[in-house]
Amino acid sequence: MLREPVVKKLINDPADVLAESLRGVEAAHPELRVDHEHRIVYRARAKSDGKVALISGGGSGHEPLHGGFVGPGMLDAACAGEVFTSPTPDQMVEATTVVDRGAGVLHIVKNYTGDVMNFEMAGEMAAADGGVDVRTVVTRDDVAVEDSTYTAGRRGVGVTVLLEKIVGAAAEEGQDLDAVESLAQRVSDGGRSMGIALTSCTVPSAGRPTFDLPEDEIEVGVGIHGEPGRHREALTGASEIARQLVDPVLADHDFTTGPTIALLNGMGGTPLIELYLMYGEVTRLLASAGVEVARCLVGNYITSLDMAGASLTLLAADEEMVRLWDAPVSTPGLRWGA
Amino acid sequence: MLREPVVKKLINDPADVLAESLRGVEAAHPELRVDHEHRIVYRARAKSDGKVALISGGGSGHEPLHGGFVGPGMLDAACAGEVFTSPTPDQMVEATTVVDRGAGVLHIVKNYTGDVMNFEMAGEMAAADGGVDVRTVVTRDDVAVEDSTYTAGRRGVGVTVLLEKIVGAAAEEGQDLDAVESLAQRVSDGGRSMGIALTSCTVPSAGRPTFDLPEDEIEVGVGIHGEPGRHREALTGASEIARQLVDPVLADHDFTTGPTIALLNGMGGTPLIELYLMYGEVTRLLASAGVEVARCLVGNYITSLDMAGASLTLLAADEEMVRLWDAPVSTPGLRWGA
Amino acid sequence: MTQSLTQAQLVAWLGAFRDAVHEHRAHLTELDAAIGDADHGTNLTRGMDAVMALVDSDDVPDTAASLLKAVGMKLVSTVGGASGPLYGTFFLRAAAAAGDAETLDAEAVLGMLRAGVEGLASRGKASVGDKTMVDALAPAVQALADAVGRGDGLPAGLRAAAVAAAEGREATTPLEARKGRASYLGERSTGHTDPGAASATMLVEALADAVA
Amino acid sequence: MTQSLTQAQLVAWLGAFRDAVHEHRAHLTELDAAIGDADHGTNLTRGMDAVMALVDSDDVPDTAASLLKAVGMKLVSTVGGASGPLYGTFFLRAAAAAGDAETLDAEAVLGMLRAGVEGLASRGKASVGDKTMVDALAPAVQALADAVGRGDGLPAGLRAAAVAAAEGREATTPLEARKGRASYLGERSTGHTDPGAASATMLVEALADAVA
Ligand SMILES: Nc1ncnc2c1ncn2[C@@H]1O[C@H](COP(=O)(O)OP(=O)(O)O)[C@@H](O)[C@H]1O
Ligand SMILES: Nc1ncnc2c1ncn2[C@@H]1O[C@H](COP(=O)(O)OP(=O)(O)O)[C@@H](O)[C@H]1O
Ligand SMILES: [Mg+2]
Ligand SMILES: [Mg+2]
Ligand SMILES: [Mg+2]
Ligand SMILES: [Mg+2]
Repeated sequence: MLREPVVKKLINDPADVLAESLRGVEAAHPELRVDHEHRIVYRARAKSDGKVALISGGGSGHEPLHGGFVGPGMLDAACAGEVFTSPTPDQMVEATTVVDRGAGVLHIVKNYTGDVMNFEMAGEMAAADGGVDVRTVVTRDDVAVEDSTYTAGRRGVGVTVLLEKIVGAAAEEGQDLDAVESLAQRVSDGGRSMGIALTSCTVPSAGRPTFDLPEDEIEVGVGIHGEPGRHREALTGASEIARQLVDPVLADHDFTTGPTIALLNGMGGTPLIELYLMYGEVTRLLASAGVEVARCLVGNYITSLDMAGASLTLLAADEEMVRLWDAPVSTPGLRWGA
Repeated sequence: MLREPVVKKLINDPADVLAESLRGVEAAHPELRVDHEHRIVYRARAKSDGKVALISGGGSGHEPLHGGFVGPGMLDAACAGEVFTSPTPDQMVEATTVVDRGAGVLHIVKNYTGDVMNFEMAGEMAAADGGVDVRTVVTRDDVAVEDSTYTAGRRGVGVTVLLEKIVGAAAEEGQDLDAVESLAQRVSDGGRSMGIALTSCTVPSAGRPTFDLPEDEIEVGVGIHGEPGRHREALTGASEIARQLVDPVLADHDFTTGPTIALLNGMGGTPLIELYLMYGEVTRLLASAGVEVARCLVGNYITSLDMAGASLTLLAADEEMVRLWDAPVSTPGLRWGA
Repeated sequence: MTQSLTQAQLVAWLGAFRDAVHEHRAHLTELDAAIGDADHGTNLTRGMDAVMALVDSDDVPDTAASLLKAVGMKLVSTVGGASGPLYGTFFLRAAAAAGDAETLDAEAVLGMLRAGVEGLASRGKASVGDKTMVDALAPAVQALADAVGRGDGLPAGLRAAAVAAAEGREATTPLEARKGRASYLGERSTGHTDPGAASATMLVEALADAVA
Repeated sequence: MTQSLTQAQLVAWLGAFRDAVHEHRAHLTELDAAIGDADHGTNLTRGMDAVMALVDSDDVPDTAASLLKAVGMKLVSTVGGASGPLYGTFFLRAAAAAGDAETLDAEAVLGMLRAGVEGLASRGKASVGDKTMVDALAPAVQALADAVGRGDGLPAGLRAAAVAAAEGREATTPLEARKGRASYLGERSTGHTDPGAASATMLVEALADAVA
């Protein structure tokens, strides 16, 4: 059975990618429960009553984000949209109703027009139905995008992972909705990211790379949807590329006043050996800039399908955030202490 | 600073990839200790006296294997060779001496001529020095390769990950060298794997893809070194490709007599959304063949740099292996219960 | 001219829009690949297929308002991304404006479209010149309003609206985007036509065709 | 003809092999890409660079045996992969065969090379026809033995050995590999020259050049 048109991916019909991938998630993770109709990933064992619940969601193609971060110490549910397409309000309303344990629900939204509008409509619908107290935090950490009140503002990228972990721990230990919301906002405010791409990615339904990039050029300032970056530059060595990640992040925020949590993230098509090499370069630059990395992650956590590239996220943390970072977490994508 | 020749990777000089990547490993993982001279990754806190130690090693480019599997419940040390090149005997001798806690050392070797000969020489050298009781297990699970006494035999691939986990748990709980060795052999004997590739990988020092593959063809029966497979076939849908993985594995061994541990492994360049989709297809086929998957892993565990593709490993386990599988493990690449 | 929009024409509008989206699916996705994330054609195809499954079913709503509302809900729940809430809001607001009007004369159609476009623009916080679908839709409403003011009647008014939409779409090409994904590209967004403006033009053209 | 191999010629041999490996590095890697893992040129370059750093240093061992042993150890500890232990064993066994002979006449050189090749073959459990470096090395030793038997002298004998090695290398092309990585390819390994046979031929040619 040949496929038409040919897309070189481990898929069947491009229209079925999400639905079929969720079948695999269900098969691989008995600790999760998948609602296939609404495309929601839940914990198999819901949180106990009286605890704040966390929901995130967004387009697919960023795995393990978000479904891979559902579990004790992190999310209660994740709504999966089509590849690179925000999920819809009805999914969020359904998830909100299901996970609420009477203590309210925090929606974690990456700042993309689609995500924001869909979560907004969900919030309106949930409020109209009454009952659940829903708060929203919108991450906007991508320093590649100039911020302005006239534009869509910065994209939400890597800090979302750190936020889901830290705030998830706070909710798990029983902090109330106000505390959870304000912590989430503080984490969001303290995060900055920058990404580069060596290649485009290929959206299954589009069938070919979103952009073409000459062999000797990289895209600087990319997000996580295969969109081109702010500009192209000549391909250089990793030490120079590390500078292109570190400099704009440090220029945008002061990371020398307390502990920093770092994420050196792969875009999906970059092997770990390169990510570690990059992390070595990054830490050298951070050390000479007086940034003390208290905790870090190196790996593929918020990806852009098969794109080759990397992003750096720094979070200006405090002792409380570091403590919550260290708290047990047990999800397919992040697991420790449990 | 432009690079010459241009290789589109996050690296500096291709000759320095391994050394620089180990710097990043050291920076990212305070729970590990890196001997840069010998290119060995150790646990920062050595095992207690009287326990059997486990060493593995091989060419780099397969991360997280092996360095990412060093830690409580799994390996004591990993010797890193250059990309796709076995490490050298002096590395193994050094690691063996360092990790021995008086109870002997198990060498875990993937069946490749280079790995086998280098570990063999290391064994000879260690024996000549006297002192450490060294045993060796050689994994040879790749059913793509015809087995014969006249040839190099089957390659060792995915089962190595499962073996390091299961046997690591046995060593951790204090089983002696004989028990550890015979368990390792049983795990090795019970594992079967099959891999396919959608693309080649690019070895940094070679600078271009090891092989060319038309847009509508896949390599069937690949190993983990970017070598071409046994043959090429037309690109089909994931359900058909799943069959190409499952059928030869089931044809080679009976997996219906006890619990099975499954690994659906990505080759490094395949995004998680595709791996989960493939796993969904694989479990469907396994279920209809009467195979009961007791435990599974889906993700990039034994990779081939940036190759796009996947491999399936099944291990005919027993209750003891499943128990040891569930035991705590705390490494960068696998972590649970701890 | 006192023509009014029939329920059959509404249905024909939706069908014509679905057909246009199908026909130009690859083109819409290509426009989106250049300055977005390569899914606009896919998103609208999914949404309009779902809409037509509803419209072609036995229990298709039989008033303009209920039909438009059902369409809006369906788009909101199947499209996702930016265009889902935007087109969804357009139809939901249009439905509200249609109310329980028995016949949709030119004035009513104008009121309906204006409400839809205003709702969409406020949902997206977008103004003309931001390089979005609003750049095609707002001039279309204005052209229809002018035509209605002149008493031109619905077919001519909608034809004028379609022409204005196409002009608005073309006008997005040189702009630097201020809203949506394309805004992340900064200057690099110039020189590309906005995919949403392209699909919005098809929406207006489909309506003009349906009442022609 | 009673010529014998001097220490300077040994050093020249190693230098010539290093140069050949450098010159043909890309070619060796290309051969390895076709039926292996694309690193043979890189592996030998790394190894021979390390060897020459040792040879060019102040404390270069001053007997044949100690020099060859140091070379073997260096290759074992820097090359890795299959070729590291194989070439390493070749030099270690050659060193042992050289023993404390004061002069290396043709007989001694033959004994040295034969011991080296036998050691290599037994390390790799390889026989002629398996499509490995043994396919070049074994005929080379045989040719040298024949020449020595005829009393041809070292330069002519090594030239004959080099020719035989090159023939052996060419003969690997049609073979299906039974050892090493290429064996995983089964039938697909046919039609490609074995990279190790190619580098082994360079090794013999370098020796012939050094005593010419
Ligand atoms: N804030 C906004 N206001 C109005 N229209 C917008 C806004 N953001 C995006 N759009 C429109 O949506 C189109 C993109 O839709 P689509 O590709 O389906 O969604 P996404 O951008 O989420 O992938 C853009 O071309 C633009 O016309
Ligand atoms: N068992 C063996 N016996 C003899 N020579 C071998 C054997 N296995 C491999 N070789 C030789 O080694 C060469 C490959 O060397 P190299 O590429 O450096 O190592 P690797 O295969 O580990 O990448 C082959 O071309 C072949 O000539
Ligand atoms: Mg989208
Ligand atoms: Mg190799
Ligand atoms: Mg889009
Ligand atoms: Mg090789």
